[in-house]
Order: sequence, then C-alpha cells, then structure tokens
Amino acid sequence: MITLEVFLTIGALLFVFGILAVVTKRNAIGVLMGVELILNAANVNFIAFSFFTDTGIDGIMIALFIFVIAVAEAAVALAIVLNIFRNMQTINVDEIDSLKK
Amino acid sequence: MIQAEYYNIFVKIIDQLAVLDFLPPVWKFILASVIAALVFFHVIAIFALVAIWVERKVAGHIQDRLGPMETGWHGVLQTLADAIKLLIKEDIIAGGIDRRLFVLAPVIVFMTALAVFVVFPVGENFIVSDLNIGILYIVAISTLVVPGIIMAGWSSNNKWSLFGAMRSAAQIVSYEVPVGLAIVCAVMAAGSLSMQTIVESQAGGFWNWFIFSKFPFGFIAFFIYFVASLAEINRTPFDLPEAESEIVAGYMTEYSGMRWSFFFLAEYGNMLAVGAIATTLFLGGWQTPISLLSFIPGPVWFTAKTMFLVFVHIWLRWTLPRLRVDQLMYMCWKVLTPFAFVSIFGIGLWMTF
Amino acid sequence: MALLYLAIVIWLLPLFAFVVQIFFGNRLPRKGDWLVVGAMFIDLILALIIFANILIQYDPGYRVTLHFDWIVLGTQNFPLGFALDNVTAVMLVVVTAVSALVFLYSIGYMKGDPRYSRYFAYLSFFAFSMLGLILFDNLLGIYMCWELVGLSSYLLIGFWFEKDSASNAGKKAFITNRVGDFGMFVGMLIVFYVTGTFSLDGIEASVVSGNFSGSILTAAGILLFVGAVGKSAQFPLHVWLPDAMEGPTPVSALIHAATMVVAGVYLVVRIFFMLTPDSMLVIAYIGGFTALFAATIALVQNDIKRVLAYSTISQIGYMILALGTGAYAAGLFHLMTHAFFKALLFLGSGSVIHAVEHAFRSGKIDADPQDMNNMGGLRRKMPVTFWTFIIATVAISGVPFTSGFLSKDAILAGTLSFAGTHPQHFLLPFFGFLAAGLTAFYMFRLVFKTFFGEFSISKAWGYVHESALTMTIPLVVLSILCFFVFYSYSPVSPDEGWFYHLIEKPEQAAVANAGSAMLTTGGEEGEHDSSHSYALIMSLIIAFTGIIISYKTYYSGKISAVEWGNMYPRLYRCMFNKWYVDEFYSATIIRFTLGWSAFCGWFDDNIIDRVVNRTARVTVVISWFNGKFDNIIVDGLVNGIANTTQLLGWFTRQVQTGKIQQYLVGLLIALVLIIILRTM
Amino acid sequence: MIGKDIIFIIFAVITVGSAALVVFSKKIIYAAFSLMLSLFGVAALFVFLNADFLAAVQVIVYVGGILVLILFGVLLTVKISSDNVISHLSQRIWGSIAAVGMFVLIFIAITRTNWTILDKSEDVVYYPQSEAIGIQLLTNYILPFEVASILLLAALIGAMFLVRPENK
Repeated sequence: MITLEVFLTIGALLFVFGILAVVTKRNAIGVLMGVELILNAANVNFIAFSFFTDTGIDGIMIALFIFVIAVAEAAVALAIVLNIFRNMQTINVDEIDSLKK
Repeated sequence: MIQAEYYNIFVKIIDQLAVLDFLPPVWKFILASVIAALVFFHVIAIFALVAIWVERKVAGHIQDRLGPMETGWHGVLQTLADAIKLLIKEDIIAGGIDRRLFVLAPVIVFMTALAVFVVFPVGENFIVSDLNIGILYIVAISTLVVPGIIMAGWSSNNKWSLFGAMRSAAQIVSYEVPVGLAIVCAVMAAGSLSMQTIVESQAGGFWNWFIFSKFPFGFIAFFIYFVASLAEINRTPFDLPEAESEIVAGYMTEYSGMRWSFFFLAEYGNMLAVGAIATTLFLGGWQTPISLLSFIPGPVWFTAKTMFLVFVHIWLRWTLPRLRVDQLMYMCWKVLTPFAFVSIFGIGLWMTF
Repeated sequence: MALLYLAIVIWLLPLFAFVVQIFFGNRLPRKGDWLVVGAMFIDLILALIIFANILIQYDPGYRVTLHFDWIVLGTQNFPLGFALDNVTAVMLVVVTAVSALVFLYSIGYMKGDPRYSRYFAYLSFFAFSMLGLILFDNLLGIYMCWELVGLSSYLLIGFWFEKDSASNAGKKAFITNRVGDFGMFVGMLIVFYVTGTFSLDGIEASVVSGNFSGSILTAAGILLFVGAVGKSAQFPLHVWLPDAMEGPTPVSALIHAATMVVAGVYLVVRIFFMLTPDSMLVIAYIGGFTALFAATIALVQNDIKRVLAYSTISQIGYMILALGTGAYAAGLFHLMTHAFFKALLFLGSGSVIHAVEHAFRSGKIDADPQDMNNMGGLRRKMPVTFWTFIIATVAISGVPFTSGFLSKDAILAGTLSFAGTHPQHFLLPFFGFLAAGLTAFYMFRLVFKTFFGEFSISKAWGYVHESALTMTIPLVVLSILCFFVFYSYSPVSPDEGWFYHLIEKPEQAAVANAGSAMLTTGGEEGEHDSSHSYALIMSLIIAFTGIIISYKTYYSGKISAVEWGNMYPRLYRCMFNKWYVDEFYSATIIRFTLGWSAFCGWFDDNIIDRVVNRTARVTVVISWFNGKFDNIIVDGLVNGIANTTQLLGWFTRQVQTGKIQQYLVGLLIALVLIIILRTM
Repeated sequence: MIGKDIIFIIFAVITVGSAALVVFSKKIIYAAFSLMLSLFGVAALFVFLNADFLAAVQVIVYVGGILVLILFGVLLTVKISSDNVISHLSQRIWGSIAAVGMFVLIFIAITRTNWTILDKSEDVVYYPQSEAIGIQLLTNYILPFEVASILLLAALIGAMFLVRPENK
C-alpha cells in the first residue's frame, strides 16, 4: 500500500487542488492557500523520491529549502495583500484588474 | 511501525499481558496509545484539581487571608465541588456563533496540552515514546494551540473574544522565538533532540545540570525559557489575552460549563508541561542532585522538580502585576531574544573549546 | 602549552576591556580608566609569569604552537595559529610593560579630557591588536592585526580631531601606511601563490625544501619588507611619523616609539628565515640610510617631540640595519632596550610639555609649549623628570653601563664585522657610526636646551611644577630599566646575558641555498672576533665626541650653533626642512595626481563636450531631412497599417481582462493541450 | 502489515480531503482551518517516509508560522460575516477542466513510468535524520543555506516595508 505511486498520486491531488484554489478563489488569501498546497505537493514528491529511490538525503534538503521559500513567500504575499486591502478596500481578485490598463 | 523501535512503556506492559496475545502488534500498539492518553488525561485532571486548591490557598496566604475553608478540611474538596458544578451546568451556545468551530476549538486546545506528554521522560524507564526528535515534537505540537485559540476567538462572534485571540496568538507566536532559542541552548549542550538523551547527559550530580554546568549561559537560557514559557501559556504577569479588566475573559468569554473547563484544564496541563520541559532541559530531569540521594527513584525527583516550578508559577501570579502590550513585546524582542542569542553563542563557544 | 593559553588570555584581556569600555565606559566609575589600566597590569603580570618560565627553561629552541581551522572554503583551508617562542615572550613583556606604564601615565596626562573614556578604549584596542600581531604565527593573522594596529594608530593620532593638523596627520599616517601595506599584501599573495599557505612554518618548509627560492623569494621578501618600511617609518615612507606627534604624548610614547613602529622590525624578524642575500642587502641599506638620514634632521629641529620622532626613525633604522647585516639578536636586543628608553624619553617630554603648557596657560602666554626655544632651566622645578630624562639620554647616546650601550654596540660590531667580510659594503658601518655620533649630539642638545640655562619666559616660571605621581612613577620604573644589569652581567658585552642565550638566529635556508659565501659569516659570529673590541672603542669615542660638542655648543656656548648654520646655509636649510621629502612628495606625487585630475577635467570640458556638441548639431540637420521623409512617406504607410492593427487589436483586446486567474486558466489549458499534442 | 496501511489511508484521506475542502468551502475561515488539517496530514505522511524531523519542521513552519499568518490576514481583511468566496461559474468550469486535465496527465505519467525503487522490505532500519541534515546543511548545502538566510532577511524587510503606515 505504501508505495511511491501512491505518494505521487497524493502529491498530484494536492497539486491539482492547489491549482483549483488558485484559479477559482475570489479572495486573495484563498489564492495564497492554493499556493501553499502546491508547495506541499512538491514537498511530498521530493520526500517520496528521497525515500524510495537512491537519491539519499537530497530530497529532504530541498524540502527544507522549500519551507524557507514558503515562509518568505507567505510573509511577502500577506504584506502585499494587506497593502492592497488598504489601498483598494478589497482583496477580491475579480476587482483587482489594474493589469488591464 | 516506526515507533516499534522506540522504547514504549505502555507497549511493554501490554506485551507482557498473556490475555491479550490474540491481538496483532499494531492493535496492541493502538491499545497502548489509548491507555497512555487516558492516563495522562487523568494526570492533568487530578493535577488541576490539586493545583487549583493549592493556588487558592497560596493566593490566600500571600494576601494574608485563609482562602477556601468551608468544603472539607481546609477546603480541600472545594475544587471537586466546583468541578461537579461545571460538569452539570447548562451547555450554552449563544446565537450568531459559528457552531462547528466553537465546538472544535476547546478540543484542539486541550489536545495540544495532552499530546506533549508523550515524550516526557518521567523516569529512567518511564516514557511513553522516546522520539529521536523529542523536543522538536514538543515545539511542533505546542504551536498547534494558536489556530485553536484563533478558532475560539473568531467563532465566538464577539469582539472581546477576537481581541483576546489576536493578542494571545501574537503573544504566543512572538514568545516562541525566545523559547525556541533557549531550547536550542539545551539541545546544543546535550547534542541531541531526544528528551531521554538530554536527561542522561546531565547525569552525575546537580553541577552537571545545564542550569549550572554551562554557567552562566545555562542559567541565562533557563531563565529565558522560564519567563518566555510563562508568556506562552498566558500566565501572570503575561496574562493579557484574558485580562478581565480590559477585555472580559479574552477568547474564553463566550464559553461556559464543560467547554470552558477544557480550556481551564488545558491551562493547568500547560503549566505542568512547561514545568516538566524546564525540568528536563535544565534541571536534570529525573536525575538525583547528589549521588547520596540516589535511593529515591527518578519519577519522584522529576515530579518534585516539576511541582517546584509550578509552585513558582503560582507564586509569581500573586506577586507581579500585569504587563502592558508594548512592554510585553519589548521584553520579548529586545530583552529575551538578544540574551538568548548571547547564551547560544556562549554555549557554542563552550562546546567548541 | 599552558603558557600559550596564558598568552592567548593576555591577548584577549584588552579586547574584553575595550568592549566593556567602548559601550559602558562613560557609565563606569572614574570613566573606566581603572578597568583598562587594571587589565593591562594583569597582562603585565601574566607576561612576566610566561617570561619567568622561559627563563627557567632557558632553552633557545623553545617553541609551542596552536593551530586551528579558521575558514574552510571548499577544499581551500585557511588555518590560523598562535606560536610562543622566546622572541614572542620577550616581545610580550616589552609590549605589556611599556603599555602598562604608559596607561598609568595616561591617567594623569589625559585628566579632564572630554573623551577620556574613549581614549582608554582605543588604547586597550591598540594593545589587543599589537599583542595579536606578536602572537600569530601566520602571515594572514599578522596582516589582520597589522591593519588593526594601523587603525588604532589612526584613531589615536587623530584623537583630538578638532585640530586640523591632528586629523590631517591621522590621514597621512593611514595613507602612507597603506602604500607599505599594499607592498606587504602583494608579498603575501606571492607567498601564497608559491607555497599555498600563509603559515610561517609552512613557508619555512617550502623555503628549506627549495621549492620557494630564487628571484621570486627575493621579491616576496622585499615586498613584505615594504610593509615594514611603512609601519616602521623607514625612508622613504617615514614622513608620517613626525606628523603623528599631533596625537597625545603617551600615544607617541607607546605607539610611535616603543611598540607599533617596531612591528616592522618584528615582521622582518619573523620572516628572517626566508630572506635571500639580495633582500638582506636592500634591508641593510634602507636601514642604515634611514638611521643617518633621520639623525641629520633631528639635529636642527626645535619641536621637542619632533626631535624624538626623528630619533625614533633613526633608531629603528639601526634595528633594520642590524637585521639586514645578519646581526639578528643585536637588532632584536636594540628593539627591546630602545622600547624602554624611548618610551621614557617620550613620557619625560610629555611631562615637560604638560608642565610648560600648564605654565603658559596659567600665565596667559601664547607660545608653543613644544618648542625647545621656549624652555630652559627646568631641572630645578622638575627633578624627577630631569633625572629620568638624563638616564634615558645617556642610554640612547650609548654611554657605558646603560642598556643602550650594550645594544648599539652590538649592532655596530655586527655591521663592522659584516663590512670586514664584505669590504665593498663599507658604507654600512659608516652610516652606523656617524648616526651614533649625531644621536649623542642631538640628544644632549635637547637636554641642554630644555633642562639647563634659564627659562625663556620668566613670567610663567612660577607656574612650572613637577607632574603628578601617576606620571612620575612610570618615569622612574622605566629609568631603572635603562641600566645594563637587567640584560647582561657584563657592562661591555651582551654576550653574557640571558638574551643572547635565548635568542637564536634562525636557519637561513635561502642564503644557504644561494650557494654564496656572502652574508653567511656576518653578524653574530663576527661579534666574537676583534671587530667587537674595535666597535666598542670607536663607538665610545664617537659618543663622547658627540656629547662634548653638544656641551660646548649648547651649554658652555664655546661654539655657536648659529655660526655653524651660517657657515653651511644650504645644508642647514636642507636639514631643517627635513631634506624636503614632504615637499618632494607634494611636488611629485600629489602634484601629479592633482594635475592629472585637472587635465581630465579640462579634457572633459573642452574636448569631449565639443565633440558632443558638434555631433548634436549634425544630428539636428540630419533629423530635419529625416522628419520630412517621415511625415510624407512613412506616415502614410504607417497610418494604413495602424488602422488595420487597431481593428485587429479591438478583437484581441477582449481577451485581456486584467484578471490573473483567467490568464492562469488559459495557460494551464494550453499546457495540457501542448502535452497531449506532443505525446500523441 | 494491515494496521500500518489503515493508519496511512486515514491520514492520506485526511490530507486530500481537507485539501478539497480548502477549495470548495464557502467561508474563507473554513478554508484556512481545512488547510491546517491538510498541512498536518502532510506532516503525518512525512513520518511514513522516515522524515520525522521534517514532519516536526512542517508542523512548526506551516501550522505555527504560515497558517497563523494566513489567519491573521483573514481576520484583518474580512468581516466576520464574510461573503461568498467562490468566483464566477465560467471561471470555475474552465478551471476545473484545466485541473482535471493536469491531474489526468500527471496520473498517466505516474503509472506509465518505470520507477527504479530501492528495496523496501518490512524491516527497514530507521535512523535519526537530524544529524545528517545538520551535516549536509553545513557542508554541501552551505551556499543554499546562506542564500536562504539572506532571502528570509530580504523577505522580512520587504514585508515590513510593505505594511508600514503611509503617513510618516
């Protein structure tokens, strides 16, 4: 039961749900949650490979660095969200379309 | 299972019961886990019963009065009476409350308080599971309390609750930094994350305890851990999240009866846990202070040291006034954290040379 | 090994004092001077313990080391290490003793200064850097401490930075040193390139094995010596030292006489094993020339501290000369004796300046308290200062029964025997002996002008008084150390003493490998032969000649100095103006730099701007034609295309909603389609 | 060993199920708490992969750090009675098509690839990893380690710069 394919499938599911959250949430924080799910999917894959194949401890090291990046990303993203909220009084991504101009 | 490699006292006891031989090992393991959980639940509950009475009596005597005297001899049954009252009280869930989260929150908060007991080395052979990441596990589990508190505060649909939850979360998250750094000091000194190894590396007399052996850095680390852990479990003088005079009772405002008593139990469980962690990391755990006293078994020492620290908690509560929010943050970031770095540096130098 | 750990404690104690002092100095009682001075005295006691152990062991080959990895970059490892041998132990005692006494003296001298606590912090920092310089047995470590020493020197020279002259002097010292340090750095890089290590042991191993030899070794040796030239103020980089006298006098005594400036000598001692015959010759000539050159300048200066500064340059020249001619122990010996009597001279002059300045201030007289013409007759008011000063003067002049006689005599004997084996280098002993005579002359000139005769401004005479106890105690202690008994049983030869037994000349593999007989018989061995007695007699004659001429000129007035000056006006002016070295630098290097930048500015203003303007004009004309072409032909074409594009754009614009999520969905669907199409 | 599989399946279902809840829940706060459960499940999955150190770090960093940040973000920006957070129907349909397409592709790739797998018999020796991780961090990964610390510092300063009050 505990095989590489199962873990990869779990990773794929997490990834897909992350993608779905990113593209369907109207709330910027919801989008951020989707991003976290995607990063976790990557982590699951890295560690599964590290455990089941002969790549040694490298997968775990990369996962550690992904943690760091996730923290940095979350901090900056939330700061941006708060800034947007302050400037536009909304964090609804549908209404944030300055990119159009 | 992975845990099979680790020494587990409950698994060992169940293994020796011939009646249960028909069970496959995994089920034995699960059974042992359930028993362990029940045991520690009762440890917390009974401790809370006693500690509340002690706290009232100590408070009374510190304030030059007697405290509870009516129920039983010197009021010993007072807490029991209170507990029974709480159990049979009506379960109130006010309107406009997010019911699901409201119910879930006390469970999560209490669970975190209970789950840390898994790795406490009560005695030389008395530990539920000596995880090789023991102390990291404690840190990880105790972070889970923050979402629980936010859940409670948010679901109450009450601005005092929300303020209390935000304050509490900010306080716990901030003070995790000095706590973590102080723990790192002990981990560096022991060279291991495992609780049992940390205790064993302090063997051979009280001068080998980390509080004394890496003088003064060990003492600084202990002091930082003690102060910061007070803040992490919201005890006086850091009890801003439930400051009655400012924001009613913080995130617990809307709770009553059983659910409220879960928060209360969690608080006393945390006191016990924090005392036990400090004992393990800095006071030598179950080690005897001098070899002359080694006939006294380890669990007794462990309990005695933990209880002493709990007594200090109670003592401080009735001695010190509450801090302001800005003083709280100043204390954390400008006092405790720099000194924790200093002591990490010092212990690092000590270990290198 | 325990001794080495003790030495490291000695090294770190001033650092501790510095850190406490710089952060909390102003809040401590007495502004923390007791902390720094106390740390230094503990250092002195520890250094004496080490020294006593060395003396008990009495082993010339004594050496303990401690190595540890400092930086590991991939496969390249940069270790650091400390070493304790006899030279180090002696240097430790010299540095801590002079430092401790100067620190004590500073309490009195700096009393009431607004930056009193910072001054002590800097002093402590200097002591830390200097001790590190002594202890490291690794060029990298030495270089680091070398720069730290330079930094603390800069801070202390410019300590009274409100004065323009002081801050300029600090900058000058720093920049001049940088020239030397650059040479040293290049030398280190050469060493590292060839041997792959900075450790002195490692370098020695590759010199001995012959891997590191020939002209590149000579080049490395000379370049490292260039660093020493800068730090030890040798010609031609000596110009910063006289200016550095703008700093407080104790600083001059400690840093610019006794310790830091001899760091260069110490560096030469440390790299002695890798010097080739050619580099030794360069060193010898530079040292000898500097000794004479600085002495001539000192003859005619009127500022008391400047005379001492040039005397310092001259004496360091002696040490360098000794090392260059192979008289290794003699050079080091002179370093030690000189440290004590020169520190004493400076502290004595500080005491004099302090008293005179006080008198001038009290008497409301606007005169330079450092000018010897404004002094005179001070021996009656300042007996302690006077007698200690006399002892030091006698020592530096090379009068028998003093330490200076022992060491200077050893150097002169070394040069003489060197010239004996190599007659073509007869100039070296000539430099030495002439400078010795001049030294005696100008030192006694200083004493006569300062302490004898009558005080020039009688109005202020009443205010002159002896300095405080914290200032006079160091003077007395240092003056005791000027006698020969501390160094040798015999008043005429240092051979008997512990010093010559403990300090052993290192093997010079490069000299041996060169296969040349040159230099191998110079120096130490020569001192046992007849040249020693020649040198003894000659130096005695020369010293006393100098003293007598000085006496006749400045005390009894039988010879008029003014007349002498008028007899050779050109020579006098040259000497008075320090041989115009500063002027030469400003006329050449500084002028060239300024001129070059002025030229660059002019070039920019006139040539480049003109070219640019012309180009602009041409462009304007061309663009006029271009514009016509554009308006008529191109625009017609473009407008046609633009209208079409606008129409197309209106269609495609409907896709751009500005919503990232929609873009993302489009991207994903496209990705899926591409993968499907590629794998089908 | 069937018991281990049961526990594994429970955690896998918790992980994936709460990830689905993150996507489909109407209230953003529910999504946040579902995310917590999902992240916790991932940590549990790490334990099955002999990465217990990483599991603890996952809980500390994600639940104790990022999730609390997200919760703060939610509390600071959304009113307690929050509105619908799901976007337009067309966006949902196209998004679902893309996501399902991605999943099908990845799944085909997973099943078709012939993985070279180490032999994982039942008695695998589990050894503590924290020491190995520490050694790796200070030897082979020293440069990424330093770069990561600089990245964190930059992110910290950047975040503080972004949320500082406008008026001086």
